[in-house]
Amino acid sequence: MKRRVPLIIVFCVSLFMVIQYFVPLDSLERVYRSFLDYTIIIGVFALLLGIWSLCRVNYDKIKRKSENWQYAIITLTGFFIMTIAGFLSGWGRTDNYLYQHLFSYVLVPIQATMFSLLAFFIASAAFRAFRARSLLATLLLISGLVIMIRFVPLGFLSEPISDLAGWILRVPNMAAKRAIIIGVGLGAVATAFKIMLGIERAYLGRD
Amino acid sequence: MNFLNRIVALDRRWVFLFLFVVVSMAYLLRNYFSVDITVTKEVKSIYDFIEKRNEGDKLLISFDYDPSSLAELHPMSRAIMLHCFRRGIRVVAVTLSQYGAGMVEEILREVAAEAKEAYGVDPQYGRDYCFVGYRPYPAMVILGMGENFRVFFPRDYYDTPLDSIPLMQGVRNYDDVNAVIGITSGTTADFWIVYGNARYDMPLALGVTGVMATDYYPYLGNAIFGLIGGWKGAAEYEKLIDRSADANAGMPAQVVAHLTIVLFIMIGNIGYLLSRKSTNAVS
Amino acid sequence: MRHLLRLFLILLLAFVVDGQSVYSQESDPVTSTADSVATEPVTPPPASAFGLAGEDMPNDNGHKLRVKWQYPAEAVGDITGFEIWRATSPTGEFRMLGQAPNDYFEYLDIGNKETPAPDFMANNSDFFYKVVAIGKNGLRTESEPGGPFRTYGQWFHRGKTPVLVGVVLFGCFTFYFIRAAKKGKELYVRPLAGIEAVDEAIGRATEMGKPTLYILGIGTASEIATIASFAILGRVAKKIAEYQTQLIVPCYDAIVMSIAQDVVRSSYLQAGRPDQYSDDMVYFVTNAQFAYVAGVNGIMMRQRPATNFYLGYFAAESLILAETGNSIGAIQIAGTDQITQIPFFVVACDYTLIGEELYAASAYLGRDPLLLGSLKAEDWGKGIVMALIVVGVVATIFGWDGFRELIRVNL
Amino acid sequence: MTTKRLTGHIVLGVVLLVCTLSIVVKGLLVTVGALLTLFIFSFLYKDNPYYKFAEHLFVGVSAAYWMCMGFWGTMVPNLFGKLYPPMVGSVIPALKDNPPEPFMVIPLFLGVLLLLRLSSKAGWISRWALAFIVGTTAGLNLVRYLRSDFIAQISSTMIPLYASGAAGFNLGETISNSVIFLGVMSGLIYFFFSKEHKGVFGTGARTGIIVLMVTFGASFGYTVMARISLLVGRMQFLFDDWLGLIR
Repeated sequence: MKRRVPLIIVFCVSLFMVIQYFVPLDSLERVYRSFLDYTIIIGVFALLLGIWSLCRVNYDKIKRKSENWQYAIITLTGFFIMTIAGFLSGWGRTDNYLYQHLFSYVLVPIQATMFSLLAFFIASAAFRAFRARSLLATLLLISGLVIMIRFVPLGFLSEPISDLAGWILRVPNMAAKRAIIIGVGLGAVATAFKIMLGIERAYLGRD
Repeated sequence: MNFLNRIVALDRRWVFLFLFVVVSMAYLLRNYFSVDITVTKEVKSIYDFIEKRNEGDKLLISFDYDPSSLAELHPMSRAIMLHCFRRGIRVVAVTLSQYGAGMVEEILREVAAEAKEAYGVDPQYGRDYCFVGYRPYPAMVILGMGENFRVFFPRDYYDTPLDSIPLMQGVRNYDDVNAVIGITSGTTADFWIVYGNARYDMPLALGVTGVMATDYYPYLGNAIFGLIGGWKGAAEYEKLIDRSADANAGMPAQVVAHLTIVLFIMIGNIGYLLSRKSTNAVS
Repeated sequence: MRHLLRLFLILLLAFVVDGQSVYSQESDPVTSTADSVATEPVTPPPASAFGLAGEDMPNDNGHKLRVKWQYPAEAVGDITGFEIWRATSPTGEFRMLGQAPNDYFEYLDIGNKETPAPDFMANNSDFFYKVVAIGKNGLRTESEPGGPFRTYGQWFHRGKTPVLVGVVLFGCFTFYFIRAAKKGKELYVRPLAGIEAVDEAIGRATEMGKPTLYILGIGTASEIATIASFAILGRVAKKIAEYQTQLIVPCYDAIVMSIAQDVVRSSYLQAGRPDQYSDDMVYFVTNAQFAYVAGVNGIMMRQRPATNFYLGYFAAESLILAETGNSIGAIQIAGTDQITQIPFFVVACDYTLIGEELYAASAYLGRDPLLLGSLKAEDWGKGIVMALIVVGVVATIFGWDGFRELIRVNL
Repeated sequence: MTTKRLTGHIVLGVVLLVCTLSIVVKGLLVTVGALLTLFIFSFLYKDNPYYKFAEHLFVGVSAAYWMCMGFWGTMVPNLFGKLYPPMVGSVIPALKDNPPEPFMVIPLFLGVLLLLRLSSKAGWISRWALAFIVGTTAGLNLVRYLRSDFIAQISSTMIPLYASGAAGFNLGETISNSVIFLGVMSGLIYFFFSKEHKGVFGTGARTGIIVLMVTFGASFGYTVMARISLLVGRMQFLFDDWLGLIR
């Protein structure tokens, strides 16, 4: 019961999803769309589990006074204020001052700044890893440099470099990406098969 | 030896600091810089394509991005449309991005005004450009437009029947526009290639974000005739139409940042090679 | 298990046979031409549209119909375009569907599939059409109602045949090699550096007395990469339980968190240390990409893991994570099927599983013959792909384009 | 140590001064946004209380944000609205008169099963809901990958190795096509799992990894531009919107 029922569910649902792809029947399509809807709704229920986990972990931190417990208070305060803000305007509306401004002046700037940290990390990663240690590392280094140098005005060299960069992007780049995509495609199909047939069931736990 | 080792294992925070200072200086002093931009073939071919058209020819431009990618894609949208208006090419605009419609309407009006100010042309809605709006399911819309634009867009954004718009009279599908330019920030670019070009074989060019660009280079020459990638592409286009704007303003920072990174890579490698030599000598 | 396999095979077979029988039935598209009486063109134009014909569109459930008509070429200049109207009976109420320009003589009627919609089009039923020519002088000339044109629903989407062939073929390979593996046939797999490093990496964390961080990426449970990552997490967690070190699994998605908790819990059970598991190891951070990254960065800086795993679906945050992990000196093993992020992992991590290698990792770690068998099937798949490409290239050199058409998917 | 501390105090003092000024001139909100921006940037130097503050705030607020989005955007219209349409009449009037859809109790039921996970005894039932999700995924992906990525990539690799255009034999194109062909083939060879990388096969795999590395370098190099754009975007916010240095 504990193990078999989930496996049967997986098999039936996935078989249905495969069949509906080939059979253009309205009834199947309707079920297909409802299935997708269901997964989204279940996802929201799962979010409650996530929230529960978030609150518990942070509450535990505060209770146990573990390291940096003060910051757990900030997380929980932020969470509850935003939640209240989300329900402040009444049924189905979030257009109040608090919610909108928390979004625009807290979420947006932090998010954009976190994202922009990438500019620094891409520089430090390049500095550290682009070293001519081996043939492969050297190839990585050279092709990276060729692409980056396109930006730097180099006079008469600019044109051949930009041509070479274009060729790298158009030819080897395409070949490698295709090989990866074909491999990923096969691997994904194999994994899907394994899940469908219950060979791969790590996701169900093992007890 | 000691010095070399220190360079090889330089604390990354020096890289961060240097980059920060250099980029902020370049940004603040952007007006005192002029960057010589090398125009690439993939951008030039779009420019040439538009340049070779006759007045009155038509382009379909699809703005498939939402406000979150606005900063990266608006500059190229502006540049292309300015070019079209200057040359008297008619523009049919569409968006396949859910949050794109308001933004596209705005940029169309802005660019029309800019073209009037800059080139003395006066693009009129309905005659020189029109905007048919947004429909969901990009793949289906792209397929449907290959049959007839009216399948998904019987009326334009302002609810006027397409046949009442002078520009759209006699424009059935991709056969009646000279090319399609998709300015996109997501998978819609793939849809344009797979469902648009592969199926209906219309000339297609793409404008994409910098991260996406490498994925679309492989299609150059077969599925797409031109490609504009991120700010650099937009700056090139601005240079081609001889009108420096947003993308060019960011270029000093870009060039300096690239130069910094390249420099650091060089220093790191020189240090690495020299230090390896000296360890070899010792051993 | 065997029964399950057999059942599946039978179902697949039945399905193929069924699909094909239907396939042959509807191979000739049903076309019926209405013998509509063409009223003589009134002078002055517009002239009446005539010769209405309807054609069912294939590969759907009968909600699409292509309507065609003719119009005298010399009169086309006098009209601005056509309107297309539809009704369920010749005398019934006609509804305007859309317009076509004056030099366009067909219209694809895509009806709505749901009943309450006004443009609903029932499948397997008859429809009547009317075309109205709109004169430049404002005169409207209606054609006689044409019809009945019937929409047919199909049971199999013919354009998808290559996909079906692919699925069946690949399924057969998988069965075959899994059976072979079960019978005890030794299957060789080449070593993967990233996999071989797993033991060493966990061992290092144990020696240093530091935790191991496992990131499942920012995919939902519906990404294949995430599912592959669960399988690896199971193996890793078991080793960690055996070595008795600490494991941290901060999650981005709540469903992923739920599944990961199950996986880790049962790994600890398998290792014989169920008491050491607690839900605090696998917890939810937040559902926003960069907030998650900020949180994980904090975990790295404060808990100082000695080993980081990044396996699953990753987007732009890949490099932020990998660089922060590198700055604390952790051994990093990464793997993703997201092509755009692989370069960043390759540059910033010690080991990277590229694309397909991520999916294969669980088979490598578990050495389960069933899973190894499917790797062999993948290789055969690749072999066939390579053969197809070679044949295709030869075919194009000789200008035989039919071969490419053969494997084309028409949606 | 003391000089470091002194520098710290000076930096803090300057920031505080600028903030006070900016609150007066530009208002509180922009200043908050700018401060949070600086807090995050401070992580580049090292982990510190300011970053910790911003990080924890961000985690809490974003979790609540997504919860509200999930509730108002999915739960209400897609579940409640379908089970009992009048419930959402005030929000989405169009839904009010739709007939209720009794089948929507299925996701409700599965969702509740999932919540049972919180109970230690009935927790195992929650796997039914997880199985439903995983099953949908597996089935969907089985065909999805074959369809979109796979077959299209194969057919577009079928290019003539010998290229000729209007001007006759085209050497450049021929070389490019051959490189593509060899690149794809050797890349695929690299991914073979059950064959030892030895002999001809080994050469193929080695070529494959070379092509992969060139590609990775190129992708990395190209992305620099996009990332710098993000940084310039933040500078725009800090210098123009907040400090108003330029305009």
